[in-house]
Amino acid sequence: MNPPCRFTPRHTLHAVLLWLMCFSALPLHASAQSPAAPAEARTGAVPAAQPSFEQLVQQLPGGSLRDRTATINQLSNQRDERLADIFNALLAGELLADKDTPPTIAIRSGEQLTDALTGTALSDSTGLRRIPVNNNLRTQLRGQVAQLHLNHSDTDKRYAAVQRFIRDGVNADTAALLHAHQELEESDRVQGAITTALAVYRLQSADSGIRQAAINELSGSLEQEARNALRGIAANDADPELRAAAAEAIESIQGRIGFYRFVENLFFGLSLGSVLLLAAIGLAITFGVMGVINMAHGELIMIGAYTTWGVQVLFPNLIEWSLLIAIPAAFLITALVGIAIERGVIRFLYGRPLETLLATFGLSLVLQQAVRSLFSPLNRSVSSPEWISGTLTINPVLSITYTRLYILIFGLLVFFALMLVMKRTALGLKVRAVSQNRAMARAVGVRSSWVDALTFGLGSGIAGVAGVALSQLTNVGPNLGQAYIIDSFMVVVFGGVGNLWGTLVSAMSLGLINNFLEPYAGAMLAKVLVLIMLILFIQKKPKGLFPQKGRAAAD
Amino acid sequence: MLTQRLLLSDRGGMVVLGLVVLTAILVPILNLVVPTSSPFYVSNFTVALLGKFLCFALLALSVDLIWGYCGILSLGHGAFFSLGGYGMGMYLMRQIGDRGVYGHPELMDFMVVLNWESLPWYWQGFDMFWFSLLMILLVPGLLALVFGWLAFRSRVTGVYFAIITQALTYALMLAFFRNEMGFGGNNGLNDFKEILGFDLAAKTTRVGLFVASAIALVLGYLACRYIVTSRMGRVIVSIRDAESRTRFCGYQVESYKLWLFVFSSMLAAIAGALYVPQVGIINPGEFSPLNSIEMVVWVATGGRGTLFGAIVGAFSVNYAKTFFTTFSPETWLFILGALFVLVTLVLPKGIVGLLGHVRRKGDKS
Amino acid sequence: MTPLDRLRETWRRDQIFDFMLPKPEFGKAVDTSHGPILYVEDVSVSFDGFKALNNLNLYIDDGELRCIIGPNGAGKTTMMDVITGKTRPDTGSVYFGQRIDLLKLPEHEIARGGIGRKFQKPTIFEALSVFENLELATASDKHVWYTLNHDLSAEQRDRLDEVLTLIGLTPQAHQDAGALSHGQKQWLEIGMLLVQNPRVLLVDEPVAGMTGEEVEHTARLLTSLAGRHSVIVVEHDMAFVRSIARKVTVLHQGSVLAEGSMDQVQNDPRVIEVYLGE
Amino acid sequence: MKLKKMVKQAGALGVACSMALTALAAQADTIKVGVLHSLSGTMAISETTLKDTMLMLIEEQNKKGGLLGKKLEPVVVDPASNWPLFAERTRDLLEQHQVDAIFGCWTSVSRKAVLPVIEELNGILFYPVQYEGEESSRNVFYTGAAPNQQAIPAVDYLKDELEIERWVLAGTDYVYPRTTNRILEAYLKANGVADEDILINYTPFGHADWQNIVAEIKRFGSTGKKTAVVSTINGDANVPFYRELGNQGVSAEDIPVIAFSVGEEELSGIDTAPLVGHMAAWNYFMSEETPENAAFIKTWHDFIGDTERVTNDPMEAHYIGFNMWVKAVEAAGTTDSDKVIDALVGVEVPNLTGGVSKMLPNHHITKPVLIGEIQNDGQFLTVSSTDELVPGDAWSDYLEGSKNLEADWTAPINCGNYNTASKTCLGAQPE
Repeated sequence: MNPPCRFTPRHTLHAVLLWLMCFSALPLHASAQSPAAPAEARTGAVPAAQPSFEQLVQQLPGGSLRDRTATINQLSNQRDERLADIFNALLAGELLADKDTPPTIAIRSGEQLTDALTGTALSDSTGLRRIPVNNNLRTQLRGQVAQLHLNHSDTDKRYAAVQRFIRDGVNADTAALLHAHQELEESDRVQGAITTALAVYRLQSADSGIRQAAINELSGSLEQEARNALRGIAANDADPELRAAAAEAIESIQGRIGFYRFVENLFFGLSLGSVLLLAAIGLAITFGVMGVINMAHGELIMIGAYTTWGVQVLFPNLIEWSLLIAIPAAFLITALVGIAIERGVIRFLYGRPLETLLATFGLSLVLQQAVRSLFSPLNRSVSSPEWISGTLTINPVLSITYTRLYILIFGLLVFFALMLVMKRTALGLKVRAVSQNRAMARAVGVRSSWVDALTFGLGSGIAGVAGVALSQLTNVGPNLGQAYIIDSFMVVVFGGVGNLWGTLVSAMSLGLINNFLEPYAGAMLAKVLVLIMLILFIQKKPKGLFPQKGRAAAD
Repeated sequence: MLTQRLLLSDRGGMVVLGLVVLTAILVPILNLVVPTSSPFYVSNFTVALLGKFLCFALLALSVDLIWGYCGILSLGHGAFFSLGGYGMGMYLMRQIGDRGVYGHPELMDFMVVLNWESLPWYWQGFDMFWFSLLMILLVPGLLALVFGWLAFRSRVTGVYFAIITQALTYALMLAFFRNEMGFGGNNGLNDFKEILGFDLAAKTTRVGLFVASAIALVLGYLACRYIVTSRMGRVIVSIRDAESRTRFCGYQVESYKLWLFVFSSMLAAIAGALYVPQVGIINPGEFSPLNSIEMVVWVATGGRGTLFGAIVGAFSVNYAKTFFTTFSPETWLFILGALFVLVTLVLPKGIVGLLGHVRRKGDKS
Repeated sequence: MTPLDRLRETWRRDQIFDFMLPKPEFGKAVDTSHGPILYVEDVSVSFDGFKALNNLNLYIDDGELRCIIGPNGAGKTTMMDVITGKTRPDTGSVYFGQRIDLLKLPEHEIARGGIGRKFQKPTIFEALSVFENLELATASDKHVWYTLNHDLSAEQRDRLDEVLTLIGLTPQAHQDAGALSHGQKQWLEIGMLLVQNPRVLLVDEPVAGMTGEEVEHTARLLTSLAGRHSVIVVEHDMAFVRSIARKVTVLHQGSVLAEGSMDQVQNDPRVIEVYLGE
Repeated sequence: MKLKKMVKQAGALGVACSMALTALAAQADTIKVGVLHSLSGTMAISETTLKDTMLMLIEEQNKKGGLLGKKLEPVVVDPASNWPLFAERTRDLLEQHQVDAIFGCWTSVSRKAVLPVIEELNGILFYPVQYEGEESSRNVFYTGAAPNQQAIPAVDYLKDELEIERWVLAGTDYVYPRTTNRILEAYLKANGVADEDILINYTPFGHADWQNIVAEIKRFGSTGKKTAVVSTINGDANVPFYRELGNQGVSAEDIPVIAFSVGEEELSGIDTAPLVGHMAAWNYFMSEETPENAAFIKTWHDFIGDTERVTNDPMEAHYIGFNMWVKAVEAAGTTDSDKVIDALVGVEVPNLTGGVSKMLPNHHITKPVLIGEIQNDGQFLTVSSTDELVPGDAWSDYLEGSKNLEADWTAPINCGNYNTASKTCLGAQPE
């Protein structure tokens, strides 16, 4: 709790805003002591005559960040329906101003500009520059906006608002406000949050009975503030059995948290696994089925990632769709590259896997340098569409990020699609025929050269698709491929060459192992340990988890 | 008899060896005796460069022995090379003594930065040259022994062997990057002062190292020659060509592979040990899988299965590298990459094979 | 067999652990006191489901020349694989003489022990010269250090030259083996068997792709070998088999269909059925 | 016998090449400046720009009529991100090309590799990147920030302005983060931060899977105390790190991240959306509104022919270093190393942020320290800057080993690591 807030005047809703204002003005007080605050003098003393809303808004662009803070505080006193839009715009960096006096303040939404004050549409954006905001301002603004969001139609917004209340600490006024709101709130999630908020508030009550009740209410809650509040009680409450009760409550909460943390780890592991799967699955075809050591596999992934970037550059206003466009595009491009490689180099090297290793490694170098020369050695910025970013909040301690979730699903989809191709389609049949007995397959009229090209194309194409997914997680740069090639080979070999299921299992298990080792061993050592474990395993079972049986595999 | 077997019987080898000996004699003279003004003066830079190439040539020999003759593609030789290097590096570090920036009598500077109290146990003994030499040979040898024993016993061959050796190198790289390992992390070991009491910055020391590398190369070559011309050598070749048949001839293929692997790993380690004092730094980057693959390409380019081919390859590729990275850096990777592809596609016997081919043509006409 | 069974095994009172057995000593003559030098009993091998050998029983007497015939997939090659240790059977036992359990030995020891094998398609070391091929095969200490430091002894060389003349490749002695004709390769491989001085020779289709008089030559060679060595010949070429055969065994679907002299076997209805088919 | 000829030719070529180089070095009617930045390999991503910067600066200087009446001639070599190669190339520059000064290196390890060669051949190296300190060589001039010019002011800002109470020190596992974090840890403890309020975490180069660590940071920051991340994460690992932060909903308001290795150039390769509001501490921002900076940016854009290209801190460092060198050479009236080295100490040149930087006796320079918040246009919004320039300190006062070490290359001390307690110069002195 922040000392100055105790002395704020009390008039219900109005007071809330004031209270928030002085809370958010706190950095000023803090810096008041520090010499490095020349602006302080001006901002400290609020002018006697309250300036009008318009004037305040027009003050926004001018002056230092500190002035801006003050201005916003004053603005928040004014109850004006334009406030929400202006604050939101400011927050999103969409609030513009030009250098005239008084300046035109404009809100940009997508393409069109509207005057923040008059609400009239503006034609030209010349001279309009963004009004910069820093963290303090953002924190402050979010506080304000949260206020305005408590009655927002979007549940998440309302939830966030309540969260904000809890975070900023609940007092009599906010409690009243929340009480008032709780009646009309229909979402359980928000309901729960509000209950917690109120309970946290009641923990401060003088009456130990009420505190007791509050503790009981909170003992189920996973909100971190609830925990902190309880800790406070457990540590220093006058009443010993309350302390005990609080401690107990914390215990029970910790237990549940432990479980959710495990679930979280599980998910992390699987999602890492899915990345490995995506990276390796193309290799499972080229290496596993065709016996080609394709060291350029990583670079094919890279090309896929660059395709995503290319798509976003070509269609800058289709960012939302860019991934969906990129997937087929990447597949085609890398597949073509793959076929070119197969026709140009690999087809001369069948049955000489070690040579393919060397040749394709050479190719990987060429591809890397080519990308460096074409797109410069700098990384390329690939932006994520709205729908893929953000988190799926299951409860305060367990939330799953959409990106990972989608990639996990995507990886599995690709896998099963590939399964289908290999098991059900004519191509798959021919591929398996050729891979088992080239001569025989030819004899029964399979155009093996054609099949080889297609198979390699397929494998490469999938690598490209993996690239699209990876572009959402990591850098898109010339070195992208290098990072994944060795892991991919490990996955394929571990899973058993020529066995797609094996690849799936090994990718997932490697992901999990790595993830459960990490907290104890640290990221670096974990990787090393996994590698060593793999090496030993391959020594033990050279053919991997699911070896191919039969005479053919005997030697 | 032996000379006949080791030298006279292969002319290419004699030529290459001759050239090596020639440089080993000429370069020191041209560097030390000839005045810097003279056009025949060989600069320290060139000495250092050639010295480096000599080490690489020795390394290439070790790769060729195991790959060219026994058909085992090891991508782990970068690791053995680096381990040897680290062994020598540790010795050189210990020689710094209290002349480190913090003037600590015993600890390396990076240990002082990490607030370590005492020297870790595995740094003990490296202040003695003989011990260091021993370790330079033993550590990689032991690693090769254990690793090879496991791998060959369970008949891990060809591609699988290549991949797990690569994994080994990779794992070692990551491990050595860790600062807790006590090998200086990413910075590795550097800022060496002297070796066996000789100032490393001195011209004569550098020339001495150069000559040492040349001698090492010659001896290494003769050793390899001895092996490949012995009956063991023929067994090895037959393992390469028809492993199971060799078994039915009553040879325990595994042990042959194992011993060869260990020997070649030690050869690589020696190369590393000579390399480090000449370049003045060893760091985990040397473990990177790329290096291991690159050395295979030296051999492939020179001509696998002929020892002098390996030397020729090491020299020519590295010479090209120096040349291009100086005059047109951008194109180097293209060239190297193209080299990989060309050699595997059209020059399976490498430069030497090409020359031999040309010569045979010449003889016919 | 499940781990539990394996455990039970060890509990059996009459259990004999490997380390208790005397290490087979090949230096001494193999104990053939009861006649047969090779016992193959109830051997079964299956590759995921497909039974390559099915309770195969086969006894080879010391010094006999045995021909083994049978349609493709009868399990001839698999049988050889089992004897030479390339394939481990699921069940059954293979004994060399009275004492030596071949199933417990790795290939190279079996080979050293005196069981030589010639493959279906000639596998010789093309990169080496004829002489070197024979040198490799020659019976002598085959440990790493020895081979590193010793060349062949005088008598081994003599034996080698002897074999060279026997297989008629003395003129090509220092050619690359890769350059030989098909028939010559076949002989070279037989030669490589001989220099091993094996007690048992397993010869897989020795005359495939040979010209008429090469075939005769080979026939003479093999017959001459019988007596000193036990020879097992697997062959399709009936004429050839008749020309050398004393005792013939017919394999079918991984087990012995018939056994006896050539004539008996040929008149055996089951055999006729198998060969002439439906 | 063709073989013999071929090998001979190769040898001859080699000798010829090296002779050609020596010959080339012989005619010295120009002043040669060595540029030692990786143009290929992993470091090319950062170092190529610095090569261009140097070429630009030299070109500009030549427009002004060169130096001492002679034209400046850049000699560019490519160490290919390979550390031993850095040493080799340095020897090449100093012996074959006889350059009078070298501007180069980025990573600490490359500098360490070059150090012995530079000292042996008594060259001059200007090192433009912020680094961990704990070093001062007579032949090296450190124009990048020392820890007390970047890390410590950054922490002060967080501590005083944002009232941070819990600290995550996350870094890539190599010497710069290790040392910096060690210094910060000591500093924080000295400022009464409890052990359990400091979380130190190291990750491998190019670490891509940050789920666990970010989750851990979240938990660490969920105790009610305000938490911040001080990131010394290097290059490629940053993108996945910030993305993960964004995805797990860690906003700059909840847990701000302040980075020491994320500049405009890095940002230009990142989708800045998840980064907005996070901070970086540098001695220069492209967004600084000073005439010098405006001019510099213009020259840069004209030179590189691309107005999209950004400028960053190490570029400014080279700008300062180069001007200092020019000034010193003019003052000394010669390019002779010893004279120039002596002349350099005390030289003052304007930096791009409106101040005047000075070369100190410890071969580090004075710089302003700026804290900036990342904006969604990939630029920084300066939220705090020191009033005076901060003098670079070679030896941190917060490390056991270097507490009482000082560097002073002026008489009478003339020592890179002078122990003020024992009044002795430790380690090997370059005589």
